[in-house]
Amino acid sequence: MPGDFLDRYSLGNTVCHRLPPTLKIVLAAAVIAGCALLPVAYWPAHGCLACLVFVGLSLAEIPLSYLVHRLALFLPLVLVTALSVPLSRGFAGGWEIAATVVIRSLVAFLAALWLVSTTPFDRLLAAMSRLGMPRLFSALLAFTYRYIYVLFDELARMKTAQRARTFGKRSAWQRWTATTRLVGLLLIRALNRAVRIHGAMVSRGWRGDMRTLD
Amino acid sequence: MHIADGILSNEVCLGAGVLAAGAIGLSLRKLNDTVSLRTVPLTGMMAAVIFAAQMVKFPLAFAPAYGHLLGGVLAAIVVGPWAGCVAMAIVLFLQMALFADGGWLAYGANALNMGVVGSLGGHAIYSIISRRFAGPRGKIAGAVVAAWLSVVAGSALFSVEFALSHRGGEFDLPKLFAVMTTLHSLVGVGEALITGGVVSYLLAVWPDLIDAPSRPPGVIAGLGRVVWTGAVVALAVAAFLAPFASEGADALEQTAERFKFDKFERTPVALVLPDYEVPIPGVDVSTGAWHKLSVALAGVFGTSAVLGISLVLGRVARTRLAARDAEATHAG
Amino acid sequence: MSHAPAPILKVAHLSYRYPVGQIALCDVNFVVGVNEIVGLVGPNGAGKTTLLLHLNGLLLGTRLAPRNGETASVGTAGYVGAAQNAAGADSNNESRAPVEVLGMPVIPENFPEIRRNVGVMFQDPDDQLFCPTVRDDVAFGPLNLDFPRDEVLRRVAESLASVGLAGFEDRRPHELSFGEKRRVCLAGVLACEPSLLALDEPSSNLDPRSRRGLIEILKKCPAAQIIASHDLELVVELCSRVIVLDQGRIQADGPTREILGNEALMARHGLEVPLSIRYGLEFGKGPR
Amino acid sequence: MSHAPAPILKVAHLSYRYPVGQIALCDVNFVVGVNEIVGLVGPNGAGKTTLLLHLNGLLLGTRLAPRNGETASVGTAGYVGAAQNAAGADSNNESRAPVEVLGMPVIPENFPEIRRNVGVMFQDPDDQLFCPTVRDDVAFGPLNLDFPRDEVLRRVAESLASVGLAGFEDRRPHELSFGEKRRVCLAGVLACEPSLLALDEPSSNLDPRSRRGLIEILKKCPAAQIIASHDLELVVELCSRVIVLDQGRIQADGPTREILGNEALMARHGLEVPLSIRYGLEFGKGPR
Ligand SMILES: Nc1ncnc2c1ncn2[C@@H]1O[C@H](COP(=O)(O)OP(=O)(O)OP(=O)(O)O)[C@@H](O)[C@H]1O
Ligand SMILES: Nc1ncnc2c1ncn2[C@@H]1O[C@H](COP(=O)(O)OP(=O)(O)OP(=O)(O)O)[C@@H](O)[C@H]1O
Ligand SMILES: [Mg+2]
Ligand SMILES: [Mg+2]
Repeated sequence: MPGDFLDRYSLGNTVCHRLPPTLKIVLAAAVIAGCALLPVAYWPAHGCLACLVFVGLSLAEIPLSYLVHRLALFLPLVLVTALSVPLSRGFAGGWEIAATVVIRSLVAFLAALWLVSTTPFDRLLAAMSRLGMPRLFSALLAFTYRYIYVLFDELARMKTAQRARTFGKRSAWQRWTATTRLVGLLLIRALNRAVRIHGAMVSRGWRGDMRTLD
Repeated sequence: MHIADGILSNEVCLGAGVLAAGAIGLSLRKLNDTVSLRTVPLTGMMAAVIFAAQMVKFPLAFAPAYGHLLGGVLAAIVVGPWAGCVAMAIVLFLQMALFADGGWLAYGANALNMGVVGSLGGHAIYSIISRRFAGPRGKIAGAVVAAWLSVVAGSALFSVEFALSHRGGEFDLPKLFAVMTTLHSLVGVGEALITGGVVSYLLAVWPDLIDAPSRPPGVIAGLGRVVWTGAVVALAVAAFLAPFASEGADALEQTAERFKFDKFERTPVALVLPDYEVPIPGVDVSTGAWHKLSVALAGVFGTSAVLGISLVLGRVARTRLAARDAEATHAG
Repeated sequence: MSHAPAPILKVAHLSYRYPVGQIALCDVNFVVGVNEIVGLVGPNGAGKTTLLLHLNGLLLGTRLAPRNGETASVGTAGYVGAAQNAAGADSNNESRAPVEVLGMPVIPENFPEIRRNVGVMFQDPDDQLFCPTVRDDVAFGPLNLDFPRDEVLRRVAESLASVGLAGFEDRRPHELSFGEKRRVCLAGVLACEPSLLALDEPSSNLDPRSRRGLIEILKKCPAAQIIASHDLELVVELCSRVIVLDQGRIQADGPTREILGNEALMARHGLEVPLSIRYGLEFGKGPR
Repeated sequence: MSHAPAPILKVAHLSYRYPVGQIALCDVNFVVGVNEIVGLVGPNGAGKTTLLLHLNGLLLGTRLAPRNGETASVGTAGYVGAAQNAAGADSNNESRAPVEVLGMPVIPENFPEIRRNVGVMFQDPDDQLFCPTVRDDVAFGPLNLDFPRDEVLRRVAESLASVGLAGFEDRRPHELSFGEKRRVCLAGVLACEPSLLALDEPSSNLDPRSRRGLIEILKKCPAAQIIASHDLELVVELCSRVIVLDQGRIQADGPTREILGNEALMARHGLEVPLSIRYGLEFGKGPR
């Protein structure tokens, strides 16, 4: 599967893409933490951080349509949560708190998005393990990331095969058992594959510790 | 269910982060200690399965909506609680890093609510029930109950976190608890059915997959009964007493006062959280019988969540032994 | 099939692009008649699997009107009605489905009827065997067609017998050997009694005997067949006609021995002249 | 390999039974010498994959002492030392490992040394490409062998070049075509510079051109090789010697053309005389 559906824009070649991953992680973390630590309704600082993030995103040449798509999934959740504050205070107060919650969430979200959209996932992991993420954890992350593509492929093929032999409308119960089988089958096949992968790893001298080139 | 940044306060994020890091770190250690190297690819693959399976939409038979698997309990049943916990932590990390699903600061809270509770707590409940009723029926029942409780316990935990984050006098903890857990007791039905369905499929097609780590029965039988009885009693007490306690003087409020910890002041709040606003249409859970019911439920879930987590600690040694039994046979 | 002259399958100007990916099919045109067995060959990534998925609407491609010059070199079969002239055909074409089975366009309304008539067998049998027992799996299709219980059981027994697996009803799929799994898949497809069989790499990973058994089963099968395969010897044995697909386009379409024996054509599309034809030709010319 | 006369691989009385399953290998005996390329053929479920997994200790079989009569018909190669007489051999045999690589018994203590010397390539490339980039994947073996960074990078570049994929270092495995994945797997195995290469179905699902490329790479590879395959034409092209495995037992072991040309033997074990040999033989005898 030509898989760019996960970190779609991470392979670009802009200023942001060329920055060292470690620096980008530190930058993004600083923005997220800074935003969280700012007191409520300290607008100039909030504004600065928001501007910073937008500049970063535009330097990285991430299409606006993509951002809008992402935000459309993210914003409703945050907006409703934020609105519950003024609502609970009877429309009198709490607007500042609400706005702060929205801005905090937004800036953190966009900063995180900037980070993953400018750094291929494997580089991100390498940098994170340099910054102290446990080796085993980052190795597992890389492993999982790799096999997500394989499993999506497998899942798609199994779904197709199932659809090919179902005709017309099915009851909810039938669809439900069919879906259960799909997940069960995926699980079985994935676990069998894990055993084979283990064999392949051990065959190439693996003794349990994760080594990388850097 | 993923919490974005900015929803919880920094202290709560930190606290949850420390707790989650502890649980995940412990699980990673357990993973590293296991006799077989095979657990590493198994864990990674389990995470990939959960990630992929979450994309599969389940038609919910009784509602015109779709549900999807969360997977903590399923992962723990198939690969064991430690590997399941790590797998869930990985899934949540990937969702955060790739989809920006859940904030970076709130990762600890997310991992705690969905990963740790689901896999460690869920597995404890599953193994109690499945050991109680032998055969596939016990396993399916265990999976169903554990999956349901894991969702509800996760939501209970979230409401605690949320309340702790907003201690500025905005919250009515019991009511928040009631709303959250009632809604999630519905969401949990989906999770329970899906987990139960997948487990029963696995048992039909490949029984050895779940049966494999058979434990020596004698050692655990006695302990299991004690724990089981204790759990039932605790749940019953919680279910019956909680509504009365909350109707009179609020139990939590009293506790808070007694400990000079009066930050949970009662003010009427209609907290509406996006994920959780749909269910019981037309029912106001803040009054009458519904209120009692929901508070009773809240009591049950709170109790079982705590029970589940504490049980895990008791199971450490046994699981280690069982894992060793099962894996010592493989070379590698 | 009382309307004998109508072809079983008609693919006209079919194009398809995966949501994330390049164009996988581009202006594909061909017709399959009753009783024909057509081979579909081409390198990895040519679009063979993608094409098969269109035959019963698992994928829905678009109908591209041919542009001047571009498609002239692609051998389009002569089925485009004479009434469709240049300009008129354009607008007319685009509104019609690019694939037609038994005269029905492949559109969602016709799916039940079309999927009953087109059986697809996929490459990996493990993708296809999702039921707990062999019986359940073979019965899956007929049950979905709402046949009565007796009829379903009859079909299960019959199609299992026709692939040589009578008595395997209660086995569980993961206990079967690879060749047996393949044959159960085929039984599951045959149980729906399709008029067109689409097979994706039917011989991959099979040992020579199972492969031979499969060839015999397919030879006996009355349905029209489209067989996508890298196993050119199998194509030579089964198919009277071959379509060469590369980069999503039909590069050649004609009698098997002519096409597969064309060394230059084969080399251009990542293929090799099969030994049977190479030697067969040399025999025809005398030794060496 | 200064001790030239010692064989690279020695399998003696190897038997294996899966925990849940029948006996997969039963009293298997053979030797592979330096530079030999041996084909391993047999029907589905014969035990080929199981046998390959024993070569570097992924499975640990037991050593069964031969019983009278039973193994007489199985062609055991003549390597069982003359010193091992009937009774003495029994107890002696059972204590020794059934597989020896470069004179080392395959037991857990020797695993690191043995896995450095035996490279295994599995059937599905997705099982083997578990790292995020091609470079990481090819470097995985050398890194685990504790080579310094420079040496690792040199080996990565060299083995990628030898499979014709120089410049693919930064590609991600899921972006590769099937044939490229196969070749990256091979590069990962070659980077450890093994003395013995065990390949499981190297040509399955490859298009003819990629298959040809793989054959050329394997022909150039200096290591001894064991190739399990259903693709008998590939076996004919690459291997000088063939072992026929069926029901977990060695049924024949000898020169390729002799074994694969034996029609009765082939038919008995679910195989077919490959066309190249069939026609080759007929050429030898004159036309037809
Ligand atoms: N799910 C998918 N998403 C995106 N692109 C895809 C998908 N499946 C296939 N492709 C692409 O479409 C093209 C045709 O693929 P297809 O699987 O039809 O080839 P094929 O001829 O069946 O190859 P093979 O012989 O290897 O099976 C390829 O370039 C492939 O990368
Ligand atoms: N994990 C397993 N558990 C139990 N039995 C197994 C397992 N793997 C293989 N077997 C059985 O062992 C026997 C030998 O299988 P093996 O995979 O070695 O055959 P093979 O010669 O490689 O076949 P193929 O040509 O299909 O790859 C078969 O009967 C098979 O069913
Ligand atoms: Mg294909
Ligand atoms: Mg095999």
